[in-house]
Amino acid sequence: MKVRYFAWMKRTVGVPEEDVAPPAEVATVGDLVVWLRHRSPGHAEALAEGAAFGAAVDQRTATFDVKLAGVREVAFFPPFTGG
Amino acid sequence: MKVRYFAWMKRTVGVPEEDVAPPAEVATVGDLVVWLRHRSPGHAEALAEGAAFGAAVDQRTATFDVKLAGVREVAFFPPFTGG
Amino acid sequence: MSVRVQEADFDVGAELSHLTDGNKRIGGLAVFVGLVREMHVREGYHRDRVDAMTLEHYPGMTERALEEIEAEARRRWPLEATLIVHRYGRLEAGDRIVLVAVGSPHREAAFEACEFLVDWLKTKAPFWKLEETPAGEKWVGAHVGDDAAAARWEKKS
Amino acid sequence: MSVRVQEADFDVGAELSHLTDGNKRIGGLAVFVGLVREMHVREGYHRDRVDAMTLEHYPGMTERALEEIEAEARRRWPLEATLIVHRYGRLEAGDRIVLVAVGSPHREAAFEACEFLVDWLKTKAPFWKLEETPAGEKWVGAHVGDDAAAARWEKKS
Repeated sequence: MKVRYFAWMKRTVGVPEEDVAPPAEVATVGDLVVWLRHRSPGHAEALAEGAAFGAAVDQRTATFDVKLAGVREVAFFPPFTGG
Repeated sequence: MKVRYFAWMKRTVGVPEEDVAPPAEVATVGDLVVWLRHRSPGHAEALAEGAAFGAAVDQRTATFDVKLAGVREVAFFPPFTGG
Repeated sequence: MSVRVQEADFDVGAELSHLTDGNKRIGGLAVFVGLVREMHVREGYHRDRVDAMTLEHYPGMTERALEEIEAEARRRWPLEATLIVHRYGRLEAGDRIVLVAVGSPHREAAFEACEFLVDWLKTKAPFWKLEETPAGEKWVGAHVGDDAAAARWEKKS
Repeated sequence: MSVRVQEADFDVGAELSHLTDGNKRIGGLAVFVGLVREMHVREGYHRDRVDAMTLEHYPGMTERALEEIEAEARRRWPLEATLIVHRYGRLEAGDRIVLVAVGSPHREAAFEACEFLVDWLKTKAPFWKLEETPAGEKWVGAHVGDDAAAARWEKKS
């Protein structure tokens, strides 16, 4: 599964994207957030509890209860500021 | 004093503008309307009582109670339909 | 801060570039372009197609009315740039009639002022439309919806 | 009915001409052009000038999000033509960021749909602004007013 980070989260994590293979018990986006925090201090900071960030699953905005089964790409990002 | 007509009123009156010299008792725009009706059947039709038309005095929209003293130009026209 | 009444067409891109050029305080530019719409009007049993129209105006008064409308918009909203270009004469379906553009630091003000200008110029600027239909010429009556649209901007006294 | 995400600038006049060309059912075209505004941000005791920014986006998701927003506008209003062009990359004060254009038979629908598109793309399309100030780079936080503006279009379920 590919995980992507955008804006300041990309800088904090230290990479724009990475391929990960979480264990089967990581079933939802929320589970993935908790699991990713252990990869590095940068991950822990970017994905900290209470931080204002959202997610997309296969390039569609998703809530943290969305299931990961069959998903190819998950992205994490701060609130949008375009336009 | 110059009197001007626009849109269908111009066609009905038969002229786009005319110079008139109403007597002193024609004191307001409303008085002028009544006085102009006697000039021709076209005037009478265009300026008929109850017809939906407005007026401008010296190129500013005016109500029929506006005084004519010192005025150079009065215009009559149907409701605006631009834009 | 400019008003023009002209027979010739206008170049929207050039007008907008000129309007905002060098003004770095503009964050949003709201624009309206009015076009001649091909219409079908019911006339007794017939439905006639309107292919063209002639827009008559009151030279002198028109410019003054547009300037007053523009000044009113500038009193109501914090605007950096405003432009009204209105054509007159014969226009065919698809032709541009009017351009209204408003630049402001914030998009809400730009949108509101642009709508205000369009609504007010329809009811307060001396233009009259004469439509050409296969059955002949026909003066357009005032549109009740336009009065309602303009009225929503009237201030309570 | 078109969405584009690009690094290059766009030509507003050419885009609008292309959008309405030949469609005689359009009576009103409402347009929004978003520009990079020169801003002053307070940073402790200093006021910094923002001269430029870099707009990051999420290729693939961005196009999809804009297409969904556009489709939603077309469900809500009777529109003849819609266009969204959004830039990314480095932009300086005065540069164009986004173009939103909506053509409809009637101006009310064009204005409403245009405002809707601008409000929604600010909160639902994956763009992030990184501002350059004399003190360094700074990610822009979400603007609370944008959420409120977008929320007014949410349908009651």
